[in-house]
Amino acid sequence: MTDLADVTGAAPPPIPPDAEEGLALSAAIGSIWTGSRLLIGACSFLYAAFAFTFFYLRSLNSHGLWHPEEQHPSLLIGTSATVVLLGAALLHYYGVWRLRNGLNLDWRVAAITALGLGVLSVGLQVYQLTRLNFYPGSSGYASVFVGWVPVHVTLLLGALYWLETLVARSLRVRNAWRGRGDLGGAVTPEATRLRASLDAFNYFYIYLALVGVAFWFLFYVID
Amino acid sequence: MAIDMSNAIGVEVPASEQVPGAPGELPPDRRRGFQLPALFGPGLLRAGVFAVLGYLLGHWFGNLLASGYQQVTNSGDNNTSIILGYLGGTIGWVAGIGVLAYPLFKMTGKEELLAPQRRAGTSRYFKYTLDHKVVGIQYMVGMIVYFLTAGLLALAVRTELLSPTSHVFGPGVYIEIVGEHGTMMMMMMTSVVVGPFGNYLVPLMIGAKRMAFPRLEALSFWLTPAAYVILLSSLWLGGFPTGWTGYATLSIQAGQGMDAYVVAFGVMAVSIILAGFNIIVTVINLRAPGLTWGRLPVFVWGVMTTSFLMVLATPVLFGGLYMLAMDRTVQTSFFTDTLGGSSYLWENLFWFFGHPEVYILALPGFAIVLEMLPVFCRKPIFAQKVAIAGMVGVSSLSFFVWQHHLFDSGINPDMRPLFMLTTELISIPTGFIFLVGMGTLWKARIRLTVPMMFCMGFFFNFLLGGISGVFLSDVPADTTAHGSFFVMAHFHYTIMGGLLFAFFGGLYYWLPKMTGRTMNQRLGKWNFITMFVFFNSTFLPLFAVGELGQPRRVFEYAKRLQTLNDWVSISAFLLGFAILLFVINLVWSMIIKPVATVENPWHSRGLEWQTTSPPPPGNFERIPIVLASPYEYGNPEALPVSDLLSPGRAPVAANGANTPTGQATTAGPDTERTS
Amino acid sequence: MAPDTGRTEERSGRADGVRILVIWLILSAICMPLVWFVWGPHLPPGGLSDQAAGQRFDNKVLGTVATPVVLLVCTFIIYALVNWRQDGDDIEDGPYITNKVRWSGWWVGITTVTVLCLAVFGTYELENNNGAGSGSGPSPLFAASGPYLPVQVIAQQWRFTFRYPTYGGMETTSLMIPAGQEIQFNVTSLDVIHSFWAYQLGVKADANPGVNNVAFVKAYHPGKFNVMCAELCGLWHGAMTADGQVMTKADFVAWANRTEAQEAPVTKLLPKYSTVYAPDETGAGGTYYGPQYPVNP
Amino acid sequence: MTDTATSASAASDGERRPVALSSRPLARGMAVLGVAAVLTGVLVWAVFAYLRSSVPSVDFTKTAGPVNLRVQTVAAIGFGPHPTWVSYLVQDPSGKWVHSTIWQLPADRQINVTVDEYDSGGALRNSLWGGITGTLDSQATVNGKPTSVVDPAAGNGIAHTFNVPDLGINVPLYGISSKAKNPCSAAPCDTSSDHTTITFSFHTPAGGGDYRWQCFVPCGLAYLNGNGGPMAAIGFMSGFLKVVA
Repeated sequence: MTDLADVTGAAPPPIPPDAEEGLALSAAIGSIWTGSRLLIGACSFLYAAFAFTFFYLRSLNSHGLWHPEEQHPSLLIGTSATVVLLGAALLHYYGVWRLRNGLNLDWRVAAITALGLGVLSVGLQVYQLTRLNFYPGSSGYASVFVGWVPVHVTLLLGALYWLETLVARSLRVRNAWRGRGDLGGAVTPEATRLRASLDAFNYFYIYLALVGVAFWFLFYVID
Repeated sequence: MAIDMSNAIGVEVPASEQVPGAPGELPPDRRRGFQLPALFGPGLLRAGVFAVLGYLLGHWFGNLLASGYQQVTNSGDNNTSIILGYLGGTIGWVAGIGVLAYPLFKMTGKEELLAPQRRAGTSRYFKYTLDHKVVGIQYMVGMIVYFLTAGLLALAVRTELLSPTSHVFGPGVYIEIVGEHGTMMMMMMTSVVVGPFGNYLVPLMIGAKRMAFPRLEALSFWLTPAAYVILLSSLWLGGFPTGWTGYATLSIQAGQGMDAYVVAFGVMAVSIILAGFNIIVTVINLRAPGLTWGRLPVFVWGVMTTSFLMVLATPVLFGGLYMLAMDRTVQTSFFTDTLGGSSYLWENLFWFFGHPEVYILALPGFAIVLEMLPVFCRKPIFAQKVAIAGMVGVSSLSFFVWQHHLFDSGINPDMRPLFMLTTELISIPTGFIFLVGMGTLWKARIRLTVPMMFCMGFFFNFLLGGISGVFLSDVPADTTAHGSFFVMAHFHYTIMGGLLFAFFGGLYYWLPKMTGRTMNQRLGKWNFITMFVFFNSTFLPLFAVGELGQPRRVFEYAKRLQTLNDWVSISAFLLGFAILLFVINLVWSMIIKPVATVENPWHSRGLEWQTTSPPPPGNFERIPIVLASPYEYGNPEALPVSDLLSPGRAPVAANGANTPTGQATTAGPDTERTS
Repeated sequence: MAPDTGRTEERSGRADGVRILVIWLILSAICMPLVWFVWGPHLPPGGLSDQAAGQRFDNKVLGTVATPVVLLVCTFIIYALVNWRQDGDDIEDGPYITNKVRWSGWWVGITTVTVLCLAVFGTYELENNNGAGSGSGPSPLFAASGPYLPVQVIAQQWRFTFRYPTYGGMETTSLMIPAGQEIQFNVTSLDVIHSFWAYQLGVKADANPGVNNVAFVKAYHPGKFNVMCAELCGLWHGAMTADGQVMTKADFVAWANRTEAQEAPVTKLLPKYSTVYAPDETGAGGTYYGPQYPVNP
Repeated sequence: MTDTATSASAASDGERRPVALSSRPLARGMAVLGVAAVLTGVLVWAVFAYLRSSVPSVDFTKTAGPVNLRVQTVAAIGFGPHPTWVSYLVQDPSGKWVHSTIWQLPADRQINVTVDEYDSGGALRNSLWGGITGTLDSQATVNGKPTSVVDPAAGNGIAHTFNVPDLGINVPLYGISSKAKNPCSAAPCDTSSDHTTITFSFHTPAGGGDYRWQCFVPCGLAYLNGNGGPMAAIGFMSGFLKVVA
């Protein structure tokens, strides 16, 4: 990138082809980093649209129909889905930390568990949608709830797909990298890139879990 | 989305660049078993078939889900099946073109290390490809087609308005046409610069061999034809009555044509987000060594600030469209006040996107014009930092002005002074662009080539557009102007007079780069003159029409305004001919009788001109080291822009790009080179 | 180039600058009074009401301020295109000027001051009656100075009707108002978003379902005005117009009393006057939402 | 990229070296473009022809003297792309029922309208439209009884209205009972089905012009506010009186 930024004066020697490889690698890692943060930014605006909707309709309370008392999604299922997702994200975060310490197996177990828990969280949220005691248009609250859950579930499924590709890849290269530190320690460009992707995913998963917690507050505490 | 997040892995390394079998590296996975007969291979044919199948499947599923709804039985309109059909069709389309193969393949844990076969010839332009230059050309052709379609619809609008009382189309079809025109122009043209020029030129200008996420880039293009077809198909479902703003609750009341609006805009929103995302990541990470932020061309700055708006503002629109779709299918009540919703909600969500959107449409125009000015003034860009500050300022302020669209709506009336202030503040950074433009013109050595003419046209048009905006930002003056033809004239001045003039200028400027062929300059001059004259003759009277009391989107109007309206309509038809002149020039110069360009025809210092026209597959023989700003005209001490100009290369670029003061070189094709 | 080109550049630059300045000043001196004195009094939306006159004043001020800006840019560009061209095949570089901090500073300073002045001016105008013609929501900051006549504007697809709560709640299809009295328009909609635009009165207020959007006007003298819908509301948006008339106070009272008596049989059918009308009040709805919902708009 | 340049400029001049172009047969390019242009033209023509095609207008200007207009409103049209939509129909001068709402009328003439109303009634969104205006004597006869106001909340309620804003005409059409034993199921209905008959007369203006008319009952069932679907489509619940001078 800009390592050679301060070249001044006479033209420096051209970049040799093998240095280009290094440039490409650092660019790829940088891209994954930037991309994941940007993804979080874009998703935040999407979620913000729903948070805005929540507070806007709540403050307007048109025709007194923001949230009639009796309309409640199941607190038990909602809380479970949120907690499961948060747990999965934290577990994965922990797994990545262990991976940095060279404990590849720990990460694999954590990642596969996080994948399973993520699927469970999706399942719970979808199940909750089928168990509502109100119709989608019964109130402002009902609309925001019924509208938000599929969005969260879809983004979550995207994240789970990402995690699945990481796990699948790591399992496939396990034998080839064994003895050279495996995923956590191998110094090949591909391992570096895979770790970058893993870090990026880690942030995104935690982000989704935290969004889940935030909206849990909106839906069950503030309501 | 996450789909492409980890793919920066060496997929795009051109085969020639690959260093196989670095010690300890894994052997590349070969994609065996994926070879299908040509008919079923990825391509337009398969995409078309899949799209139809996807539509039918989605439609069937929607019917299955919703046929029991009372609402569906009574109205005969099943919105669920239409929306799912369109979504299925879109997925089928991108699957057919070959987008989904890699993400699915990735799920197995394999990694595709080989670049897909490089396809030569014209056929690659009809395929899913990872070459940013091919995507750029695809975007360019697509955008021109979308623009012409929407332009024809505009002529239909003006045809109806020839008479205040008798009707060519009638009120229903007229509103459909207005909606189609507006929506197509606003949503498709969002990518009019970022799509073609952003994708094609940004890697060339930053000295990169590729974009950061080539698959997302290709996907972002291949979504646009889907959005285009879906939007047009609305006409067969009775169109949508809401115009491009899609105000609820009219949009919930509307028939099935509205579903096409929702899905098409949603698909385009995804495309916009992906395109912007890719550009930002590319600019941040793939710049060549030595390309500091200070040396980054203004065009790249402009495209990048635009991209930030695209990535951050569009999700809000997407959320709004999704809520609209939910209201229309599963019957939530986001926008229905009697059930706890509010029609204000849509106005807020839509304009929170909508106002950044109009700057998404303005900023690339600034970028193109400021990029071309130094070349044709033979001077450094004046106060480059001010220019950048202007663009960054415009884009960040644009998030805080949206309620000026709602001054009369009754939303937060006590906030109006604030939004009046922010709106007027935004003219400060916009003024920077004029400062930079005028500073660059100061004592310049102007070559009045066709692109330069479009630049000058841009400044004039955008000046009027911007000044008229001040009337709209002032609440009392806005009371009359709001919702009238005045607004309509205002944003046509900024978007058509601004963005599209810049786009046309950009085409004349960069087509030689992109195709190796040069546009006919004589036709180009006539194209500019007619376009400039008839553009102003079309839209200048509309300011008056609006202030004299003609609301927007009406099929009938006061008889006293007929003369003005007829004048406008006739000018609009002539403007149509002016644009036809461009199409003729394009087809003639690019296809029928191509004239090869000389390399670097404009004698630009820009990095994009330091390679052949069109550039080879990897853009540059090697990654360049950037040594100086591209705008160092007239500086005898300036280094060449990059180390590519070392011995062994033809001297043309060096000579033209870095002419020492006073030294004369021969000019490019701007001096009448018709053969 | 000769070694002292820098100095000559500087000097000829100064000459160019002075020339542009002079041309610009002369043009502005000619055009600004023209805009203010000749064009200004004829600017829309006219002078039928206090609010319309206020808007015309704003248009006049903004037009006069905008004139020198347009002239400056146009003068500069035309001057540049005429004087700083290079023709022929030779390409010659211009002077190496990357920035002139003083210019940039002045530019930024002047534009900022202008813009802030305009914002202050706009705010002042808004808070002082001239903005009263635009819809200000259910609880407007602006308050009528004296007794005012409330008139409700009901928009529905695709007609405006007008209700006079002080005249027995009668409803009419054309809008009559007295001159010389403050009128409070209560604008609401029965279905989608419309916008009530009384062009010559300088009134525009969106009609939103379930919202009472208030605008004020005070007409100076009798005259006709047009009412139009300014927000796309569907099929007949373009034809959604109504006639309006400002009458003398005496004429108005006579008209209102006559109409109230005439319309009494129909007025009886109307729901009680209210700032908004929900569809379930009359039972008329489209049953878009199913029977499981409390109301069926 | 080794093809010979087609450009005439000298390739030997390094400084003005043209980019090599692949030579392509001109004829083929022209043919492709020609076909593309023709296809585009046909497509554009088809789209605009489709958009132009609208409801046919029924001509009543040929008859001398007062024009007798016989109209019916039905609960469901029963055919075409929207069989469930409510609609107006009109009997053309030859006595055939036509699904059209664009009626061409002579200027400055009395028009006697008879409406056979086959739809059940209900409430009005704005009860103002219960009053009868703009007709001769501001009256209409409902099932033979002269009436000047129809209460939407009483009896069967109002099924539709015939409202011409620019002529000041408003006639509410009293509905049939929602429990009617013999409702009409498909248009055109004949008078053996349950219906109400409303007659009224109005005078067309002397000058020509197009006067829009519409219904003000939220009868676009299952559309928000009842104003979508048939209410927002010419040919069903709104149309034009084309007055020909």
